[in-house]
Amino acid sequence: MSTLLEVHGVSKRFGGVVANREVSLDVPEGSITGLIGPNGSGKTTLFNSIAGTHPIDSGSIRFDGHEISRLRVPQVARLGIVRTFQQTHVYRGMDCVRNMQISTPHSGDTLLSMLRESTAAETERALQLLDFVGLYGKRMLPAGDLSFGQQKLLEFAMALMNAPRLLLLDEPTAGVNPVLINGLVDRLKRANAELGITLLVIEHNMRVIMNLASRIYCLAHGEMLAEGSPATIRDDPRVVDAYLGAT
Amino acid sequence: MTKSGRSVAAAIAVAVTGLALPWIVPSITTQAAFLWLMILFSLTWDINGGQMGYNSFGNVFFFGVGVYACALVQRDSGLSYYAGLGAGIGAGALAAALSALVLGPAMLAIRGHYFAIATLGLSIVAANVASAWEYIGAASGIAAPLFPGAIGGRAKFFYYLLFALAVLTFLLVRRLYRSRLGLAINAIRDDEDKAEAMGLHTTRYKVFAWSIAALLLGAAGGPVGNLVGFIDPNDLAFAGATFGVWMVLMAVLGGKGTLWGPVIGAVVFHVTQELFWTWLLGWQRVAMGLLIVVIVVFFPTGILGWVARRRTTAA
Amino acid sequence: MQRSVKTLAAACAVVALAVGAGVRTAAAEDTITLGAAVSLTGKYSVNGKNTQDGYNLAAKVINEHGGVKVGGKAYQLKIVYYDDESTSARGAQLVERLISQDHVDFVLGPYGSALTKAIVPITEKYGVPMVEGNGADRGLFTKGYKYLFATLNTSDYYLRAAVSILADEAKREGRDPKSLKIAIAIENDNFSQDVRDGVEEDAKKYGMQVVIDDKLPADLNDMTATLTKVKALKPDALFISGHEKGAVLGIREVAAQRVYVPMLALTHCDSAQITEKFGKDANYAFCGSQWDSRMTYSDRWFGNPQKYAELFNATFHYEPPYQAAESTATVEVFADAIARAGSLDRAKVRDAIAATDMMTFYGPIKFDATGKNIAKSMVMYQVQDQKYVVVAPAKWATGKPIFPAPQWDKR
Amino acid sequence: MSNLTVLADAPVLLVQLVVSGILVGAIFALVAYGMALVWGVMNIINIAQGEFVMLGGYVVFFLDRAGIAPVFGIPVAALVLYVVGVALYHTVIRRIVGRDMFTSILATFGISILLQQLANQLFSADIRTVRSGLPSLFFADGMITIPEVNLVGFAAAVVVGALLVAFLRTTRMGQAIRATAQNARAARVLGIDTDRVYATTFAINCAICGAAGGLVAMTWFIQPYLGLTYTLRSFMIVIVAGLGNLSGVIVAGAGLGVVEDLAGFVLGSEYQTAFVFMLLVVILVGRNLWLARERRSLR
Repeated sequence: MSTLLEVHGVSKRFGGVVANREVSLDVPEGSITGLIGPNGSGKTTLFNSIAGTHPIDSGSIRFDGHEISRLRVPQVARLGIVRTFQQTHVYRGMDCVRNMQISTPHSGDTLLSMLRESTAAETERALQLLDFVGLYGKRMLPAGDLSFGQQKLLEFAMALMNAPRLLLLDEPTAGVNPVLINGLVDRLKRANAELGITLLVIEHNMRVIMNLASRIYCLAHGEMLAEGSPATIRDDPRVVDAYLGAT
Repeated sequence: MTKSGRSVAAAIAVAVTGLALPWIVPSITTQAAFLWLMILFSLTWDINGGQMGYNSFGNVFFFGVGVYACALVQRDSGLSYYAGLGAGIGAGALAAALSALVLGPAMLAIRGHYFAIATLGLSIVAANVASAWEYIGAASGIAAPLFPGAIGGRAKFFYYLLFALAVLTFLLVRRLYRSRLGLAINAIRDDEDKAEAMGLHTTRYKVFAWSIAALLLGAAGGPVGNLVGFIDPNDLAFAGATFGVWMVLMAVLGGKGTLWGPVIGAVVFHVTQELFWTWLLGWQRVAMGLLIVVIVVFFPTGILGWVARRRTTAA
Repeated sequence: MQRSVKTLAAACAVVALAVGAGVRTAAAEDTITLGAAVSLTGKYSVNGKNTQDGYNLAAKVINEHGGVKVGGKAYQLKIVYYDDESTSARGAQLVERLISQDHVDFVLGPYGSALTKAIVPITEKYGVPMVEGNGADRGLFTKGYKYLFATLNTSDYYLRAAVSILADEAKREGRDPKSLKIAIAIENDNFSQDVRDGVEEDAKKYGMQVVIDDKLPADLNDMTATLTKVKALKPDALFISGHEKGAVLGIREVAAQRVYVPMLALTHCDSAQITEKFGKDANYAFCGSQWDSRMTYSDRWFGNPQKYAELFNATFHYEPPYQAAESTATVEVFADAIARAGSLDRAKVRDAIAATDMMTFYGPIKFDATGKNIAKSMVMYQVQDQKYVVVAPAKWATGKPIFPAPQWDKR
Repeated sequence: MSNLTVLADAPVLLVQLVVSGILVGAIFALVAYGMALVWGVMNIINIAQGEFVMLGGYVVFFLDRAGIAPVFGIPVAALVLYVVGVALYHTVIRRIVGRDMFTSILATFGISILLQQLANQLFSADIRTVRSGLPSLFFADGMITIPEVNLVGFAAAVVVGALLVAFLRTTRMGQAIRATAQNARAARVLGIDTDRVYATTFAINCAICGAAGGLVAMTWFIQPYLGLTYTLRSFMIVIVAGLGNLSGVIVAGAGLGVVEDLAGFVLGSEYQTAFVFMLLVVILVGRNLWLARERRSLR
């Protein structure tokens, strides 16, 4: 497997606070990679750096061989990196179907192509994906009226609609009804296997990430602490310390 | 009736009313022409205000550009009246759309109320520059050329022009809101960060939508300048305190972010205003202020929102 | 869609209702209806009120004297008002409404040149005679309008007299007028800029040098920038005009900053009540005015200017500024012309107005081919010892101009 | 450009322009304090700010006509406006606290129209002034004049600013206001009566504007339609200074005054307003570009 995302020696500070120091990680194409770490260890900062929310101080971020650390959010997204948010971001005033319809890939869009209405195929795909995440019954509701967990699912569906190559998921199971978590994990795996989407997942739920990821990175205090297979990470005393020390 | 049948009926009703009005009640032709202008104002404002979430207090700027561009073409081109007017309206629409294209990328990068204030600043600058710049008549304004037709013909002519523009605007925005661009600007309104994260060309769409509003406002400038006959920089072209604020109020009153809301808002607002003027000599503005407060405080979702809420509670 | 059809129908009904309600009932049998859109709110509302009071007093007194006799029948005058809110777009719309909905017989002018400019294309189009007393911009009288008549002197005349006084006084002192420097700070609007043009034309004629030429913006509340220039360049005269605000700010800031100019010339002093407001600080200011109640004109309805002023004061509880007087005269012109025409026919009345040659308390009125009053002349006051002293024209002068004004520390 | 030559020939004029700019700007700053306070605490942009100034001016004017000197008139104006503020809060403002900011802009715009038109109907549009009776100070051979009334305005701005800071720091109400500004929900949980806090905040703002109105009547003039001038300028000051930065407000106010005077002098008065608002737009766009450098935006 070739490496799709290559983060090398990335540092980011906010004022005097170092959020990421010399962080490196590789995400192989077609894999599910986990990113864990205690609260405040710099996971979301790293996501933001990759997605283009803020510039990095040093280091490099390469996607499919191209440097992307100087690109802005929409440009990064159009290359095929889509991220979801810890706090949900959906188009609250629009119904679920419309949320999906506008989430098609935008790399090839021109003003002219935007002037046409959504095609039947697009709408069909939207409904399929809504069905896939279990929101078909709520498709005509404004996204703002959904529960937090449902909004997470919708956001996931929107991300799939965008057909990204790499999907950055920021705590996909947080706030989701525990009964539904297994189903969600299953869907993440299916998205990876059937749609060929590479996943980089921040997750707090150890059970979930151990089950999901093939390779896991652990951040602590902004530095990369450990990496390895789920089993190695689980048994790494430094990881256990970091979590215990933090709580 | 089928859905399309109903829209055909609605279209016929509007067309008949609009076409017949100056013949049924010729005495109010000018006021009715202004009604169409008001509808155009609130519909175009709602493109960026209601649908895109960019509340502009400066859209009157584009109207003013249109007014002046048309007047200058009529004054300096040496064309005959109708040719000059046609060229002028075209020039006005183009100049307004161009200024939106040029200003858009910088202005539309400013979010929230800062955008509202920046656009307000823009219209104030325009009004001041227009009243100081000798070439465009400075504070003395420009007089539009005299209409060559018969008595009362002028009002009718511009009535139909504005009626056509208002209908065109309505059809255009309706088409726009159905397109994927409509979805995109709605997405930008609801969550611009998300839209960016999903790869939308947000700047491009914002600027384009604003330019459409500008184009239509600019096109309306010429007919209005000619209908009124005398172009004053502060009172007509860049009339921020009246037109500039009214467009916002009408859209909010009817229900912003909807297709019909701005239309209904404009009709109710304009008619109310005409009544105030007739019956509350001198106090009409006091009533207007009171009305604004009541609308905004008690009917924040506008007439359409209010009706919808009453329905859901009744059902 | 069903709903939108209904909404639309409802909207149409509302419009129709509004239209019905909006049209006020037309005039009764034996009245002559005059229509006026004046500024009751907005930036011109002080003068708009003066205008309305002037019209009302005229109608009242003329009606008390038996109204206007047309073909042996006495008609009462009635005036329909709208508020144009000091905006020209509104003014144009309202005059059209006066003519086509309220069916007024004739139109009285609004306050101010900008509004008059906005209205006149419409009265022309409908062929309705408009006599106005408050649109003084010369631009109004170069367009070949047939139905427009103005009782007042055009605005360029407001301060012309001050320029000639400056030249005369300089000559008396043995100075060549060509050596004089003048500063102009005049508001950026139609009327005021015409005042400016008058000053500039006459200054050029005398060969004076214009060293400052500022246009004051409408929302100005501080003249420091201009006055600092005045301090630096020490002109022999400073001309300030900008309606009431200009007069108030001019006196106040020139005094507060102790800016010395041998001659300070203003407009709108009396309606701005500068002597009441600023007392001694207003002294030595020259003020251009259309009219003064101490003139010795005679009038068929009011007797003379003094009696007019007394009656006005008794009715409205303030001294009539010239804006009120010229408005009253406007109605008098109509009364006179309609009686002479012996008809309410607009074209006949128009011709009768054009042939007007009458004396009023406001001054003689006789129109030239363009519609301006050429019989009357402006008045130039100087504030001396906190009183308005007429210093020009010589025929009505009650005192001699004091020039140069004493330095501030000698006052 | 001849204006620049004049300035180069007599640099002392520059001093005059700067000094009077600072003094004039102080009165704008006074109005801006209130705006910053209401904005920061209640998240409301009050467009009726200038109308409160106007009302304060009328109070001082009518008291002066009744024989009460402005020295006493100004505190009374502040008091009257305080009451107006409380009344307005309970009728309108409390219903728009917590709504989106655009609502507050529109609602207060309605209030501003209402107040200015009421003033026009009740007090007429006559230009009113109050005589301060204060002389002017002269420097540099009369080339620099400073009317003492401007100094009074400046002193008032500084004193009110200091009092405001002291009030917010030391009194219980002040602390409650600051807590509410930080986090209204948390403040409510802690037992702070946020409704009262809002009412007080809004009323204090009105009182400050009222006092400023008195100074305006003494320095320039008042009339029903002067509001927008003060609203827009105080808005600009708050934007430049940044929210919650009271000492920044007076600096920004003085800066604005100086820029206006210089623009008026160099470009001519007709471009003075245009220049100032052009500056506003440029500042907004510029600040945004500055932030965009860091892939952020102004909000």
